[in-house]
Amino acid sequence: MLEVSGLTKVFGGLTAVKDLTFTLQRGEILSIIGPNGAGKSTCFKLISSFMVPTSGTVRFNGQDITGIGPHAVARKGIVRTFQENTAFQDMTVREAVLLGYQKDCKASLAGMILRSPQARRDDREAGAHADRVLDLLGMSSHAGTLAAGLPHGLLRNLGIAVALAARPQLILLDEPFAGLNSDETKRGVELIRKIRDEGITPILVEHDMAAVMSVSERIVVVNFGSKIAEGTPAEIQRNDKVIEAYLGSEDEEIGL
Amino acid sequence: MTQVLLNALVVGTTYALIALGITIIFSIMKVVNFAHGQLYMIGGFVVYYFNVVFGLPFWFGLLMSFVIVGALGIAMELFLFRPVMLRVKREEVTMLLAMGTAVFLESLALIVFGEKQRGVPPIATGIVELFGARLPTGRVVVIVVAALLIVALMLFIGYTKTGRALRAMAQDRDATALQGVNLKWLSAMGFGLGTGLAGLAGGLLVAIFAVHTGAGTAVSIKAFLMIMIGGAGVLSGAILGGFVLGVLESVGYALLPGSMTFLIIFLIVIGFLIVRPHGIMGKPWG
Amino acid sequence: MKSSGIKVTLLVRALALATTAGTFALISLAQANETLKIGALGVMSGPFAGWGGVMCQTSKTRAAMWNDDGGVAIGDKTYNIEVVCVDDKGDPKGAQTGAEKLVSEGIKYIQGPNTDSTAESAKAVMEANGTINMPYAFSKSLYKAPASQSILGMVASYQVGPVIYKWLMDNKGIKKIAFVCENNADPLNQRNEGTAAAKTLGLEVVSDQETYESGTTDFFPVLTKVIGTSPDHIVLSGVNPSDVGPLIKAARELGFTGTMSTETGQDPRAIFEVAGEAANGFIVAGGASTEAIRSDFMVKFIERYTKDWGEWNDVAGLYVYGPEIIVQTLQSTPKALDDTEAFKAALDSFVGKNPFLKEGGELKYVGRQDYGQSRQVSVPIVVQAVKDGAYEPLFVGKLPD
Amino acid sequence: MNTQDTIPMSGFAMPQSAASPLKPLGLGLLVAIAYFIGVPLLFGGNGYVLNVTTTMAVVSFISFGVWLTFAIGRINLAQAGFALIGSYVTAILVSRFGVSFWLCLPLSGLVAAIIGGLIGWPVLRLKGVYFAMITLCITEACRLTALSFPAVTRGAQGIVDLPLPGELSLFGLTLIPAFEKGARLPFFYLAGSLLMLGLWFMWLLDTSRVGAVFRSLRQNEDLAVSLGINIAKYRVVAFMVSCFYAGVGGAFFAALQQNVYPTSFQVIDSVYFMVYCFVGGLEFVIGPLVGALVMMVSFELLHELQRYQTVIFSGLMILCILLMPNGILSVLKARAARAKEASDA
Repeated sequence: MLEVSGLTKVFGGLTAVKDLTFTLQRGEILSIIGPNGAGKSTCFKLISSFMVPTSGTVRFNGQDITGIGPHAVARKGIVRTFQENTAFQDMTVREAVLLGYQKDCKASLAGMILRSPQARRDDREAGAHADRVLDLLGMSSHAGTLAAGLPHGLLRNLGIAVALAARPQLILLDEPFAGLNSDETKRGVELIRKIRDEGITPILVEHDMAAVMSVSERIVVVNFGSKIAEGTPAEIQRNDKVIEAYLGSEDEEIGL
Repeated sequence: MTQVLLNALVVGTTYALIALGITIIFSIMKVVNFAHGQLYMIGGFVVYYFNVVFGLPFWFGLLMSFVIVGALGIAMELFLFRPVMLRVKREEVTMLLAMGTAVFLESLALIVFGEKQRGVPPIATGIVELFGARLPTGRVVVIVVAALLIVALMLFIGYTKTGRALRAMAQDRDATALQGVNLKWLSAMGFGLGTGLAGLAGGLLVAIFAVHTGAGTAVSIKAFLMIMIGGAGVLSGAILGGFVLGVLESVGYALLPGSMTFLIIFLIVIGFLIVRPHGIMGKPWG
Repeated sequence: MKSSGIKVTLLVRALALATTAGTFALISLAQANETLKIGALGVMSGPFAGWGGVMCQTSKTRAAMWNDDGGVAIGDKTYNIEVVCVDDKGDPKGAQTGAEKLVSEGIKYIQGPNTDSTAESAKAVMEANGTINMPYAFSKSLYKAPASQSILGMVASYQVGPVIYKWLMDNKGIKKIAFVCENNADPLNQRNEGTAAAKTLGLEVVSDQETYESGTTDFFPVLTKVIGTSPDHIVLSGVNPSDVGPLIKAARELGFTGTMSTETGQDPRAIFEVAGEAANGFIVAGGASTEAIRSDFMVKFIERYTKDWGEWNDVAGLYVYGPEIIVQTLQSTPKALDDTEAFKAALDSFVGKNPFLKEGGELKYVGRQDYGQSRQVSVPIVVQAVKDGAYEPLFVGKLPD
Repeated sequence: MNTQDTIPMSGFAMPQSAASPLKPLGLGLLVAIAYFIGVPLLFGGNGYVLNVTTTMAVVSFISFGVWLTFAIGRINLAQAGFALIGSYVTAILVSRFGVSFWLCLPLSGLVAAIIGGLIGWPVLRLKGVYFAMITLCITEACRLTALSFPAVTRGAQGIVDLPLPGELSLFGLTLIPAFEKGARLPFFYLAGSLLMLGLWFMWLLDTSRVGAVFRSLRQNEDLAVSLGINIAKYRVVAFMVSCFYAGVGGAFFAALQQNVYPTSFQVIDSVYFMVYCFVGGLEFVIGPLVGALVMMVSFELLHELQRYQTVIFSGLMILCILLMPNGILSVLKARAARAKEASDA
């Protein structure tokens, strides 16, 4: 489904991502892990076209999507979420989720403004879809709450909900568990499985090792921008290179 | 041509001095001080009153222009900008507040100072001839003083404790607060320094130019041009921007028909910002 | 105790009586004098506040003098003059609103506005309501038919320019002339008119494309190029009072030794304060308050103005002609109080007295040559030179009929 | 109409419309009645009041554009420049080519919008203070362009003595009679119609999906683009609509004043358009109208202060920002919300 080959990004003299290659099958849960500053987030930005790679290609469903621009990538079916609590602060949960549907609206600009029949159909579909997404994430009761008033954990869910509303085939989750307590993390893991069961393939960039190990089916480990290991969670936990890479940082992170 | 380059040097130095104050306020408060030109104008009148009306020495008046306009700035920070910034939903409101202050100061100045243009007796007489170009001694004195002031400010910002704290605040307010620096005092202080510099520029330049109550807006617009060229919120950028504008203006007037000069300068600035959105030395903001 | 109580009562009664009498006196005074309102519409805030602000203050001062003398007799009644000032902010939208405001207050005679764009915008209101106004703007379409409501209150630059240039050719032998002005509508127009006039006179125009932006502080860059063309004379067309001093100073510092002039009224002390001795010899047209030619009445006016507003501004010597000629015309044609058509009909024949000049002279409406109808006040063309912060007159000319 | 049709509308309706005691339609109707019937009935013969109202209506019309660029998170100081463009388009077409004013009015908006689109495409990448400054440069550049090309614009001389709008007829049927000299009501009604149309369209836009997209751009462009929204396109659309409003407003003023000069619209006008939006409240479609109304009426009321007029006016403006930094309407809204809470409890 997704083929990343030879992806390289150089900032000034610094190589953030170096010759990264991996592929992803539809329906599998893949995580990219690595110590701080290893280039994981840059990798996400390159896939979602928020940055243009120095070299290398990203192919999606056989099509070359390298550097075609973030909104074009989203239209192909890849939607990312953001680190921290990125949201439309002054919108209610439902408004934000409705907005996620925007790229699938068929009405013209004038039609949207003047409420053409097509725009009304779009809105009805968007509404139905939004309700489904909110239901899936268990956020229906918060539909009318302003994003600025949501607690931390729900804000993270809102980010995922908005991304799901855009009906992606592939969702890039940037640190979905950061800052969550163990209960919330547990629910998050379940949620990711649920998403996959809906037919949406997730990729994670994550620090929380315990969660990664429990949710992932395959893991790619990067350090200093290069891939140092790839395999199932069990394989990764045994990999010497990975253990060595993590020794410099906090041991508990790897969850051994 | 020597005269043109010399003109550029004088104009550039004075512009750099004008740009410094506005950029300090922008870097620490993220406020675009639309009242900068009006404060410059008040600085000029302060010197005029001390020097001409009260008959005190010019240099004393200059000192007072820094003190009085600086104090005005501290008052503006304490009583206007701070309370508003605490409560607004949109940062842009501070810009509006600055605009309101500009109109207020200008119309108040018109009532207090009258409509006439004012000047002070020359601080130095005579003319220096340089390679066939003419440079009045008064201008030499002014640009030397302006250059000294710029250097002094750079040293202050770079090497004193307060200066370093200001720089730290410009980069990261919260982190600075964590280091036990009194942010309230510091931001009022920074604001006062910025407006004081505006007053100082106005006070110094009244020695070779003149001042009238309506001079502010045009000075502000030019100051904006400079900080945009140089990069908002960067001191060295402001100085560079001042010189670039000085050169563009002097060379433009020499080579182009007058009415085209500023049209072309504006178009260059627009084009330049499209290519380099954060000026020559600026960092992204927004 | 008792006697003092009676005394107090008496005192109170006396006071009450006095107050009542006073009130009656006031009422009877008010009954004797009706109020005639005159408008002043101009830019009184912002960078060009000097223009309209002085105009308003001038008219108010003149009105106060009339009122102190017991009012103005028009027809069989005596009127107190009330001046209503409106700030148009130099904005055409504001000029229209301001004109409508004055009209709505029943005002038929208005001084101002001060710029082409504001005067043109106020024109629509004046024409529609039959209100007379007296702009200090030179756009000819204001005064030429079919327009009929506006009367130019001063000498136009294109009228005085040739007079000055001719005098300079004859007396100073100038041959090459240069023009420099602000890059703004009014000054540019005046420059173009001036250039054309100079060419007609046979002068060589060596520089007429150089302009500076409003709010320029340093005039070295622009003047370097002008002086590089080595003119004998530099004209500062339509110059804003705030720029005159710095311009003269910069020109002298750049080594210019020829003569300089402007066609708009200026204050000599302000120029002298900024430019110092370099200002001496600078030629200005306008004003009628020059010491050598002013009447005792003008002196009184200057005193009053200084008392009311703190400091004399020579430009007031020009604006004062506005209310003066309006009132004198009304006195000669009382019917015009309500009927501006009668006012317009009187324009061709009206002849009044000029109280501001020592030699007196006529005050009338001219402009038939330039506009095809009498739509200009015959302000004397006083050409004068700055001398140590005052003016010395060079010559006094007359506008053509 | 079934109930389902109304659901999407409420989905994107501005939050305040639900909280406000007046529904938008009722509010619009109220404004319209006050304008079209109330003002002429009370002040029909007073040219001054009519002129203030007319000017206020079109100035707030132009300010709607600024409001829209605020909605996408940009501080727009170019509005006066585009109004000047609109004025010149109408003035040139009417005076040189005798084109009907009624054609010029939308055409001026269109030309301004097209120029705005061309300039906006690259310029809108800038944010914050840089965008504000660059748009300030655009306003100045427009004035200087008008001065520098006398062959087209008559430069400093301005274009004067423009004829009043003529008759508008369709197939021999007179829709709008020719404007008569000195008649103020035609301009008054035209201004009111523009205001109502402008307000209606802004409201439609703001409550539509497009309005939600615009608001999302202000709050987080990265998040919006990650959802597949072509932010560059929407930014330019918002800016073009804004310029259209400016162009039409400029054309109106050219006709009302019967002249245009390079100084007809200047930086200070841009500033005031922005001020009106702020004073009214940036969250509210009707904000620019409220702001313009309050500001312009208070300026006129302060006239009695004579030479203290401007200083008191600007002092009040500062006070207004100090006391109501989020605009007049936000205070009213908060009060309405409190009242509702009290009555609920």
